[in-house]
Amino acid sequence: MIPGAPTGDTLLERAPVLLRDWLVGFLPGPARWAAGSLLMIVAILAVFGTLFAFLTLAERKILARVQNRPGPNRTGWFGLLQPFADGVKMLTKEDIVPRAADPVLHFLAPVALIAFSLLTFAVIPYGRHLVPVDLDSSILYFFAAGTATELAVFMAGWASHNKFALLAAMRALAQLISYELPLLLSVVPVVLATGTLSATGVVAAQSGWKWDLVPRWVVFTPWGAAGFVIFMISALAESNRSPFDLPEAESELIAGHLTEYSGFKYALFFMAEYFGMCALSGMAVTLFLGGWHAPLPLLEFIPSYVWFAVKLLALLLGFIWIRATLPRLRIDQLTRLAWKFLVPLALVNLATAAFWSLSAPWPGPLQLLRWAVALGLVAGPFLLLSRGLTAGLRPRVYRYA
Amino acid sequence: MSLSPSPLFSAPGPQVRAVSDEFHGDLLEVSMGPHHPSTHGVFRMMATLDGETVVKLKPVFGYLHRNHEKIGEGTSYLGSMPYTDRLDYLCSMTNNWAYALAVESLSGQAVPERAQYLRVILAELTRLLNHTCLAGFLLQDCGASGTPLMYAFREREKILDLFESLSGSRMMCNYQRFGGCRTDAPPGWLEAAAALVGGYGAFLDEYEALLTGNEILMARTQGVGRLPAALAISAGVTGPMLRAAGVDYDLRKVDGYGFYPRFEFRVPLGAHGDTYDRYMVRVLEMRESIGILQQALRGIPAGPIMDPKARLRGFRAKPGEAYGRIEGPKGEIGFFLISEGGPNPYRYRVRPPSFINLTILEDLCLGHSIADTVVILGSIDIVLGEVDR
Amino acid sequence: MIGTGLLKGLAVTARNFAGSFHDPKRFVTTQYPEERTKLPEAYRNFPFLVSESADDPMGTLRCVACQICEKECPPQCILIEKSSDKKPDANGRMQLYPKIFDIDTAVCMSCQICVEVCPFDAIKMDQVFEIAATDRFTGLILDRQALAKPDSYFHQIRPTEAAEVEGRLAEGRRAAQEKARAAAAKAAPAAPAEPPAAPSAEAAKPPRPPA
Amino acid sequence: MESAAQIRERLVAAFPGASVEVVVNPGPAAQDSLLLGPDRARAIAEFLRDDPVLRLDFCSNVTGVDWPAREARPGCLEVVYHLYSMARKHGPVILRQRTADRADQVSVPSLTPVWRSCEFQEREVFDLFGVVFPGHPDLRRILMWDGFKDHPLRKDYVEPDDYEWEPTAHGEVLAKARRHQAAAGEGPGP
Repeated sequence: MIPGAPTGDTLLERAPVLLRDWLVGFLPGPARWAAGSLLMIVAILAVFGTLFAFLTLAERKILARVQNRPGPNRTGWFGLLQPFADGVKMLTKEDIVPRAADPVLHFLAPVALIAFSLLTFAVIPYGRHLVPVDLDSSILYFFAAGTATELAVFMAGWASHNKFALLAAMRALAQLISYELPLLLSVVPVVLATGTLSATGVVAAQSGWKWDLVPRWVVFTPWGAAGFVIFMISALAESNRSPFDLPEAESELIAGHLTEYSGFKYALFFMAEYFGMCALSGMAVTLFLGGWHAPLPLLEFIPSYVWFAVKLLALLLGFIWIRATLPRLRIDQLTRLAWKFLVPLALVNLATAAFWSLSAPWPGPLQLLRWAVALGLVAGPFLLLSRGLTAGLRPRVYRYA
Repeated sequence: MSLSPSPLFSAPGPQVRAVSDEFHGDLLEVSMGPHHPSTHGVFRMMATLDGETVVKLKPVFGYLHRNHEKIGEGTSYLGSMPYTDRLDYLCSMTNNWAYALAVESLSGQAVPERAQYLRVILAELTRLLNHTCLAGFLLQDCGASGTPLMYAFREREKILDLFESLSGSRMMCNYQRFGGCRTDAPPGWLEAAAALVGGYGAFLDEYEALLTGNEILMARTQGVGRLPAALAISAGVTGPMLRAAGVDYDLRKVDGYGFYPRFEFRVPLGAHGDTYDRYMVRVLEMRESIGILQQALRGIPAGPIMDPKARLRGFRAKPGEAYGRIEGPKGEIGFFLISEGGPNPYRYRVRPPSFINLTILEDLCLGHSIADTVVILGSIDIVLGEVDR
Repeated sequence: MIGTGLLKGLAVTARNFAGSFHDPKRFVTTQYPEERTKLPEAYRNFPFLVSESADDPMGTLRCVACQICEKECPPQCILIEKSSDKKPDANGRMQLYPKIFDIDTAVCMSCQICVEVCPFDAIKMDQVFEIAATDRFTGLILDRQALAKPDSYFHQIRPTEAAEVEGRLAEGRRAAQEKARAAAAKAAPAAPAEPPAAPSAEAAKPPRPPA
Repeated sequence: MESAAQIRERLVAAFPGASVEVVVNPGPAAQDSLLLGPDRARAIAEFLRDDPVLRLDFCSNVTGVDWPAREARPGCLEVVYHLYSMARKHGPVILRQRTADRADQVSVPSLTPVWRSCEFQEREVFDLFGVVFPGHPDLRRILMWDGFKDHPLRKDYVEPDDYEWEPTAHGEVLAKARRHQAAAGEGPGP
């Protein structure tokens, strides 16, 4: 134990930082900062690059197991070399650019998409000492960079000069914009409760445990749970994942805005989608699931970045599980779900969060009243709005001739 | 970038529909097919879209046309039997039975009891197979990434194994003959069939738990593609689509062909005639088929499976004509045969249910979005081998 | 409440995911080249010609080139050319044999009508499905040599059907011998023997002229 | 359900002067049919559909038959309709319409306005037999491509000479191959 370091600051915990300081030490003074940040960029790309590779394999294996079949197991041991095989395939596939397409935009779309989704990795606190860039308003920066991907998707759809791609581009815009609102609105209560816009601040606010058992994570408060659910539904829509994968709906629009892409550009689109998914899950972990904090005090000895990874993988498996089960929504149902269900719920959630933080100092017995009112404020609008949303939709009883 | 209308679009479409044909600047003509992931084969829909909603929709067939009926006229009666497997290649047993029924009514042959029981068992197994696959394809069109389809195919493989151990081939069974069936059930076949049918109820419960209550599926299918009963009757729609529109017309009850009057089963009817009703009517029909199968497997007698007087080679029907029809999984499949006494039929006509059920595709799709046209087409359940013949 | 249908669906997929690791009912794939599913006895692929003995397949073909299967085959993919001379068959009678017997497996749809109509049980359906050819035209035409397989092979792939065919042929052979013995007995004291008895198996109808 | 003859009496009574004859079906199926003249065909069809006793509201099958000229009878193209009743659950009543001849007068009044199920099937008869249906809302080829000229299901249809070498050619296929080689003048196939 290094004397004076806060508890839980074991050698393993500081290992990445020590490694970086040792490597950077060889260089003269001014170059140290540049080399340090370059090293960080390489680390992020390496970690999330391989995570993307094995996430595609995990997706295909889990989807296969759900469908009672083994999934890829021919390339390497248990199919572990499958991502690299896909990578080689994607690199060697011919990259066709249709003659009628706008070559500049057609090329720029995947590049822009990858660039914007990579930008968002800069501010997520992966561990106690692993914060690439510790901005004061990192949450604001994260969502600003995240929304730029919509531009790239529309660029891809419009530049391919293909009817299906055009339809998909329109759909993508409608979907991504209408889900940006609930995404942000579900984050505002967290900022309100923790009082800071910086990701590390939010994680710090979620440290500690109540009665040494229940961690003080946002998700264990009524408005936090509702906010987490809204955030996850919106994250599903933002990253074009299953119930909302309208832009590239295979059964209707062949491959949507990806119709005219092939070869490595096609792979780039998928890489960007997975990066987006990882980034949004990372931010969900940071905001709602207590970032890199351990769930129990006695588990404190495990390094913080391991806890961040466990929570991130849990969310990603949830994404895959939902993709394996649910059919797709139609574009008008999707936007109605956003505007008439998620946005009002998020606004009400804002009110409950305000009430929650104001009623924090209430004495003992009033705490029960506080919980009751908060739960009522969350459940009430949910039941009312869901009745309106599913008016007339229920399994029917059939007569027999 | 002018959207010049291709000659096919400017073909004289019917003025009877609400939309006039002259070309609006902002309409988008999209050709869905013949190479499209969700058209169940080489089938093309020339859709004219106003934004996302369909304004006009012209189905185009013929990509798989090989003039099955001309081949039928050039081949002997027995020679056409393997070709009937290729009509609706998902339900080869019911195609065989319809053709055998037509030839038997043309030549007046009798069929022994055991063969009739075998035919009912195989037809109901085919109905299970077809309806399970349909639910799988319908969900695949709605976007579920293959999970319901894989469960459907897992069950379908078990039924195809039964067909293979009986007739020799999984899908191209060529099993029925005029006056009975070709081979008897091998030892252990009836027990395997009973075991499969016993377990099918549990599979259906799990399948319905995954699908029927699913809010997204209900949102995507309820109220979509509503087919009024009067239009269904006039347009000659038959099978589950017709019963989903609330019309009580099931050939197994109406014609009472084969030994169906001996079995006690009910015919489910829908009330709204939309895509969800078409899905649910098929699921309920599967449950009825399980009932029929259990009764048939219990009651099957021993005995010959082929009419002893039936001649295999050199079969010549007496001059005359006959129209035999059965309740196939997709609707009424019928064979109209005219014989002039020769070894080949003079006229060999197939009444394809999915071809005629497509008559109302445009009426169902008008006003819906392009995502709905895919779901509506999926609920009509077409197989292009039968549509194009 | 809005989410219950979706949750039930997620529960089903989770049960299948967990089941696929321990419940054979929920893990149905056979790894083809390593594991193989047992083919049912009735399984049929392309036809083959049955020869009585394995060591001289060409000499002991059961086929007597009566061309019934050539006429009845729906896609007309069998070509038979009769031989000019005759050779003794299993019952000792002099029969023709096919000089050329080609089946174009590119056209054949393995519908086994040729097996049904053959009065001599000379052609049966094989169970080989791993077939590859390097040339689409001559590579897919199976001639006599490629088609001929011994009766023992037929017994091996289809025991019950082979036993039943064996019974019929043996009974036919016995009938032929009795007829021959009776004819020989009658021929010895009286006028020359009447024409040889009909060929074995049930009385084969005279081949019908092509319609 | 009444037999074809009884229906014929009622039709002749309801439509004096209309030509309705019974075509007897010699086969054991014993499904006799009614041959309608072109003048009152659609009126008779509507009568059959709306008659309270018959209520033949379901036209199950529409198909064409080509009868080339033989010594006894002149050649004609025939369209056969199989009618059933979903309301009364009986049928079939079979209607037949014949064209004047097989060359130029090949029109038969369309029954699509009466039963919508005839729409695609009449288009198929037009496509494969060449029978013209005045009154049909959208008479185009349905199975063959629009540029196709001939009618394949006619008995005197000559197949295009799309010759492909067949290793096991015999009988009629061999004859066709010889005709092709004779026409093309090259030697036997590879």
